[in-house]
Amino acid sequence: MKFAFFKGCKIPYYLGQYETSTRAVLKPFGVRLVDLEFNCCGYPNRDLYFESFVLSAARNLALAEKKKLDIVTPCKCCYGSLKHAVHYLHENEKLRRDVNAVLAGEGLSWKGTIQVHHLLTVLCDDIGLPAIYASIVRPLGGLTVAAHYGCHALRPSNVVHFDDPLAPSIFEDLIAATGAKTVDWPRRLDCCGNPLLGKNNALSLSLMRTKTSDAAESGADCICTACTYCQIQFDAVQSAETPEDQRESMVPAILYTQLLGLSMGLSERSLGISRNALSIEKLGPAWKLLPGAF
Amino acid sequence: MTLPKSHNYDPTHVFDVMVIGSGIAGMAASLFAVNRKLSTVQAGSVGGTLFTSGLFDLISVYPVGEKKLWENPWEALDAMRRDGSRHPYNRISKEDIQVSFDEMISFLGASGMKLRFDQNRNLKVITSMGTIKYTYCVPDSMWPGVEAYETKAPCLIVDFNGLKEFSARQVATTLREEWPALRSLRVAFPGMAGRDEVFAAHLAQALELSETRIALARMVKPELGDARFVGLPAVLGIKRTQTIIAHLGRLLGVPVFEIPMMPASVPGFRLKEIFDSELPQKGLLRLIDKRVMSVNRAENGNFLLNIGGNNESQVIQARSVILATGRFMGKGLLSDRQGIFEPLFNLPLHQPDNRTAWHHERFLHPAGHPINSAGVDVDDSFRPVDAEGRPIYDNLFAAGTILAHQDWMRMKCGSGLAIATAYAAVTAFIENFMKQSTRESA
Amino acid sequence: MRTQVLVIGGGATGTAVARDLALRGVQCILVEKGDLNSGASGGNHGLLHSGGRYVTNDKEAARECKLEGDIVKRLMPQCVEDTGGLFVAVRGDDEKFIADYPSHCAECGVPCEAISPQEARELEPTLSENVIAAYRVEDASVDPFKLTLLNISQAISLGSRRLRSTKVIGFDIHNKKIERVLVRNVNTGNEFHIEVEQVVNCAGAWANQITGLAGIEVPIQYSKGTLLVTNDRINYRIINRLRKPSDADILVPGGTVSIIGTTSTPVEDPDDIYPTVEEVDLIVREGAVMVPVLERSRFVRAYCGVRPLFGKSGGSDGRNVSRGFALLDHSKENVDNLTTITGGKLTTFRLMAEKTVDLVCRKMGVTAPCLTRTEPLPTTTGGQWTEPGISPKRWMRSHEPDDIMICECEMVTRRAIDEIIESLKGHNEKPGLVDICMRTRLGRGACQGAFCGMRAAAYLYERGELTGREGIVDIGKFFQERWKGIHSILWGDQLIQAELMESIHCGLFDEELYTPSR
Amino acid sequence: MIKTLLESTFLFACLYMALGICALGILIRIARWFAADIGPRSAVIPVWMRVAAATKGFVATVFSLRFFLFFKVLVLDVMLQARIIKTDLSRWIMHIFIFFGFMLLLLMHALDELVTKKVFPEYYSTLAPFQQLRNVFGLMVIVGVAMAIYRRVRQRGPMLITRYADRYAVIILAVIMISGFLVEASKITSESVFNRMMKDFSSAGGPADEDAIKAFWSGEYGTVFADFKTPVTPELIARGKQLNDESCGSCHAPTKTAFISFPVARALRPAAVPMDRIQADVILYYVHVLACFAGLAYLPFSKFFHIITDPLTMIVNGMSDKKKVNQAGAMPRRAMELDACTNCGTCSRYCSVAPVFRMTGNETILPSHKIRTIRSLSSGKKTGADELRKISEGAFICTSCYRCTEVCPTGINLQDQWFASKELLAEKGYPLPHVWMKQFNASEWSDRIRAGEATREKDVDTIKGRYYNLTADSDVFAPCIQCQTCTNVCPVVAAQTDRKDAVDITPQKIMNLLRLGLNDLAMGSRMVWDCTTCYQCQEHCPQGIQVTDIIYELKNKAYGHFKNIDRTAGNDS
Repeated sequence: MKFAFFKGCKIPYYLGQYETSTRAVLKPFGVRLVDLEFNCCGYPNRDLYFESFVLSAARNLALAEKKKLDIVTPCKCCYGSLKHAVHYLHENEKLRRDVNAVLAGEGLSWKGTIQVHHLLTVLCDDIGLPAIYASIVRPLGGLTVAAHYGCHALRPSNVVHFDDPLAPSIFEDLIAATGAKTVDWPRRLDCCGNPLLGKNNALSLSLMRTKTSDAAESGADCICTACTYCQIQFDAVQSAETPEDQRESMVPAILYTQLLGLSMGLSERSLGISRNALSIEKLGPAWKLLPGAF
Repeated sequence: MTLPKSHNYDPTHVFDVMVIGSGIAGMAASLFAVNRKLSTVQAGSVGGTLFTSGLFDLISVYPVGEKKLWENPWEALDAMRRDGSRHPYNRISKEDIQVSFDEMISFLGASGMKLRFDQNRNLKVITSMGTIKYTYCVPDSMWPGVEAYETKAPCLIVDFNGLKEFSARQVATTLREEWPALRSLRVAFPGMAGRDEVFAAHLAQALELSETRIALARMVKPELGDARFVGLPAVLGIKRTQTIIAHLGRLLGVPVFEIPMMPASVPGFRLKEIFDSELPQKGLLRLIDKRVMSVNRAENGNFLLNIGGNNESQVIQARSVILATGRFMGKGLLSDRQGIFEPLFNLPLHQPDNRTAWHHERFLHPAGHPINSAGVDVDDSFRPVDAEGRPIYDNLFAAGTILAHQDWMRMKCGSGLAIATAYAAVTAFIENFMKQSTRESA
Repeated sequence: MRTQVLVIGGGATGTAVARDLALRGVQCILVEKGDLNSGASGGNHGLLHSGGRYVTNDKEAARECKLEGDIVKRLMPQCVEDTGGLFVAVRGDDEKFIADYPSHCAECGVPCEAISPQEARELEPTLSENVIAAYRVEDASVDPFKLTLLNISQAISLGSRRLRSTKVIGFDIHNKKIERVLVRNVNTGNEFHIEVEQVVNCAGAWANQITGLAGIEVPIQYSKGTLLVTNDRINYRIINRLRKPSDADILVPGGTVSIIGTTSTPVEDPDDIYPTVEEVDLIVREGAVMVPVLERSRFVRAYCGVRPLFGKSGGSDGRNVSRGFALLDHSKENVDNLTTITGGKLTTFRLMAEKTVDLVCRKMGVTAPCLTRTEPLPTTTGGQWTEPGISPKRWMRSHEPDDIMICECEMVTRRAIDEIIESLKGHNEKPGLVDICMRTRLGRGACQGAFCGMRAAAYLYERGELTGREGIVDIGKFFQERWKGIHSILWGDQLIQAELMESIHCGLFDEELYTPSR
Repeated sequence: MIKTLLESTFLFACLYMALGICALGILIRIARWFAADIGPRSAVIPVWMRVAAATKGFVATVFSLRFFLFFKVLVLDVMLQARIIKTDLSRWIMHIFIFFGFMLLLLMHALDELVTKKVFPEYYSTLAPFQQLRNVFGLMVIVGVAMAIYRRVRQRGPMLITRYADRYAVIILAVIMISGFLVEASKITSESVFNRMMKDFSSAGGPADEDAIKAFWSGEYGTVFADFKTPVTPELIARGKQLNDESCGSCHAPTKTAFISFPVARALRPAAVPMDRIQADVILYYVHVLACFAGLAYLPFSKFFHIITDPLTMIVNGMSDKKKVNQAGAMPRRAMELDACTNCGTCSRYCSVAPVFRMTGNETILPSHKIRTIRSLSSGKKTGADELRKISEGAFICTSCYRCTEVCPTGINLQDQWFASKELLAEKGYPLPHVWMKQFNASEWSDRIRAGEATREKDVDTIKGRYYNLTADSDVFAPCIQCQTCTNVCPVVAAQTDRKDAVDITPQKIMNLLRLGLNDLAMGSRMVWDCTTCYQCQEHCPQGIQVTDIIYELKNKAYGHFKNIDRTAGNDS
């Protein structure tokens, strides 16, 4: 299996562990990730300029098309954005024509010949749950995880085609493979708040805190994410923005690739565990109880 | 280690049943099908269950024009049968109706929504309008309200600043004559004190957290007085209702109950959550209907559901379809100035001759509006039929409110109709196909 | 109870007569058997004619419209949206009529400017591609509810009174003079007398019933006109069909909606009229010829009014009878102090009032001049909430923390309802949902009351305006008032809306079981 | 008579003058690093603290393990320019040619007395291999410059910026190089130079020998004699070669080894005699040396300054952590970086949001252009509101991906520059659109539309919606049945915040505002600008209304309408 690896803007500098852990986890399954000179997925620009958003995404799609590679991205915003662009380019012929006219300046064009995948779909569908189950050497029994779905991969379902938008199960299925328990929590499908960070911090943090309180009340040891922005929100932002007297109530976040990597017996170093802002030790007793804990 | 199902499906698989629609009828049909080990796929939108009040009606008014209320729903069914009504209930035995209800009730009970009913008696529930509604069974969360009304015990109804659809004072004032011990209280919902408006689902979400419940109880408790029950608008959580009811009851020292209100209805959200999350675990494949492009029929009679969008298009094959798309709100029936039609299969419909005859000039006309009894005519196997009464397809069934000759809003039979006809459709399919194919293979 | 002048009828004319009298220092009581504008004044397009409509057939009316229209625009601008108008002809329309139009306008002094079909379509993108000719005129839209409310408000502020739900049931006539008028409160059934000097009959389509009480027959024909309201505004200017007046040939934008109409069907009885499905279909079909989008627009309401047409005619649809007004001094019929004003049209309502009051004052020996020709109409609170979009605009600008939106579609707020309730209570009237609906936009949007009816009822209970089971009865009345306007337009989205409404109020609340069968 | 540099007082004076100007220039520029306020005004720190921070940083680094990074940076980044090869091989070749060619010329030729002589005691400028090497280095520079010019001409576009100072610098460099070769060529052809050498070095006795050498030099070494009449025979040449080997060979390699100058000399042959007569070699020498001095003096004021700033920047940034910025030290560093930027445009080529520039045409989106705007913002020059709005748009479209910083051949911490400029712009009243949108409430925005301040639809193609126009199409929002599901599933409406942070209206009210034709009230509403775009509303709408897409479009339209409105009336921009 070979994919063009779409990292997005944030991973290289803010969440390097997502890249290293993704590579580490995919390698044993024989998945090759190819780096192309991608640009921004377009999402941040959609608020201001629809056309720019589509062009940004279309350029990435066209680059991958040129290499005849499907795209895989570990970020749900990037996924949603690329899928939206695909949707619009299919739907609106005038848009397609105009975008291709700009792309032609670089010798590129969008034809719609490749697919965009999210990392979780690749794991669940392309690699397959049986192979993942087979790769587990250290099941994480005793750990209770709240799966955070992230909005942009899930909705709108007629555009993103990810999973059932109202009752998705892919993430819980994948977490179950690691041996960890999942909880059904009321705010499972809600927004992490990151899209509003820097725009309305109070609101952004309120959304985040509602989710962490809910996860805690549901008995989760940690929140598991599979999105760059969600992880940044629950990890770096939660760590930086939680007042001193409330730090006890923080709920750490872990990337799915890190969780899977640990259960696959990969080294903490390759998974970048120590680069998470909220130390994994905060997982508390549950973590210590893991077989072969460190 | 057993492998959980993949969220992906095998495109070559031929499903036994394809349920189209995601209201109560669609959900019930899916439930009955998966419970019978039929491989089932369901296509439906969000709507449907979201608009349900949480009450499960069987029947309480018949005949509609006389506004005759029945204490015992089964007797109403008998009366209807005696009159030779064409109501779909008359195509199902009372036993089957009973069985279908039991199966639904046990499923919901196992999924965290206990339903309470009194075998041969309709329950009386107070609504946010201050009316008393007859219904067959209610969720656990509304049960103390039934008891409270019956005993007319001292009761405090609480509402919240900014929840504009619910006035405790309205309920209490309207019912004062028959229930003098009813009082009302308004409080600011914890954490939302500064809001102009609050919304039911948001209150429900907030109550999922124990801190909110503690804060709420702290405000209500001093005002309890002699109240032996506390009634609240139906906002007591979506996922953890039982915990919330129990917790609030403990904190207040008296039973707490919910009063059904208009959409967006939290009990509807609750029901949707259960169906959405539990049915797939029983093996149901669910598709959101935004992905369903069209339905065709293969040469061998199987139905082909085209799903997808953009560049990807997949076909799902099923041996039968249960059409449970509902009426106008569910888009099971569409209408224009010329008439009403069924968009998926273009089924012939029983309908008034012209639009003048659709509605009365009075909204609350006792006879109910003729358009509401229009719909799909079926045979005893719940297969849509043509003008001559012959089934249009031997493997197409219809269930729920799309059926003709019923006015669920006036007869108060929506849920019962949905559940019983879904049951009948699934069993008819098994009768006609599974046994037949078993015979064939034997 | 006694008064100098008793004005019968609370439509545009009646309230204008009351105001005109008040401004001349004459005190009056206005009695209305229903609510203000419950007759033709509330059942019309809300169109302030430039005169362009009448230049071909009724030149006098055209000139009147031009003059009066200008006065209304100048003195009552708060009730007018000066949209301008277009007359357009589509392929197949009478070529001669089109060609003669500008010269007819010129004859009547009605400004009119020919523009190309292309330009017309740029101004009004929803116009049909089949438009072959177009003229710009000075039509405007007017809010008849606001007009009436503000007129009566000023009369009241100058010492007059109004009595709603008060029906005139008899005259005591002595010496060719009505001395006392017997009235009945239709809600309570109470009957009482009002001593009068003069009686002005502004009962419009019901004028005949009033004069009948004095044994006088007025030749009036009734013509029912049906109109449809769209869910959102689809045109900027008033669009008239450039042809001989016929069905569904005027599309008037009013605030946030557009109104297409009208029909003209002779009826025997001005009471108990409903828009029919046939009329609705006719309007949609005909309107779509001019503005094709109407074919698939969502309509939120159909309503009708009865035009009182004075005189007898041989025509079938009453369109040939003059739309001019009739001022009848019944002295000839041996009742000296009874004056009837009927016929006419909304645009000339002020003029009708002026002429009437001139006559009445002459009879009374009052010499004060008419001031409505020169004095601007003042704005008052309570008379402002009928303007579409006013409530959201104010609410968005600033609002008290608890000023919640009761009606979401038209965004009517608690404050608006409070003001209406206060003003109704100021007249010792019990506020109900129907009254609030008429004075605000409550329930006039897409949901037609399904949601806001419940919210408003809850709020009235909160305020203590309703007790016991009154709410259930009141909401039933309110729905019926709304239903009158929607039952003939229920298809597509609006049928879905109606189903939702019934599923809530009958399916869940069982309200039909609480309403006594009629 | 030609005098070498050390012998000419004039040139010496010139040298000192150039050195003086250069030193002064460098000092001024360095002083400016500490004086310039680059970044948010709120973070302005007294100059002495900046100096202290820089010194402290320097000392701390020197006495820490990080110091070893110094060598890594020096060798890899400064010498081998590893940062350039990462992104662009041809640019690296060009740069290496210029850099090494020039440096080696500087060391081995210009400073031969100081450097080459010390290293190679047998050095003599006309000896092999020094003669070849000089030509090799010269060629490298010329090829490099040619590549640079070619690239500049080929890669047109706003990403590359050339200032006048840069042009002059290139011209000076070209003059130095060309005059250098011409000096050498004119010397080769010069009879007088030959004669001087003969006088100084030849042991040859008679005119016959002189003729022989002349014949040999004329034939093989390219010297042009004005009146050399002796018939040239092979014997004569052989004799000349012998004599040459004896007396000249020890300090003069064959001129052919100057493989550039020699062909040039050949080409100059027809003009050689007159040139010699006017002592062209001396003139050219002066041109050459003076050009060098000019270059030296001009160095701090041109692109050449990067010879100094780039290594410094690479070393400073290479040795410190780019994410942890010390604010006191940041300002001088940022100022230095501005000097270090060579406008090579690499950052813009890799800019993640470059496609936005392609669509909108706002060049301030591109990093290379942003550096320029930062320069002009920090210069204290008054910037107009229109310009600031444009700059602000460019600044906030940046996704802070650090890619420009990663690829910058000079190792400038560009991302930090952007962070600082975003803060500065926010201070000036030009923050992120989501923030300035809230400077007014929805009603105030709508007033401004009504007052005609907003951009009119017909003026901006994008406002009208070139591809979609959901907010103006009643088919899209009219199906709303007021069920409030959208509002009930909206996490933003649900969020527990203070009243001032709470949203003003709900998604359902947006649909109603659209239906009421009050789009201008919807556009500036907080609900629209605080939407997390989670699509819950759209997914749940029973009527299939594209609620979130409508909100997106409202944002687009609001931005299009409002972006040119002056929001800072009264503020000092």
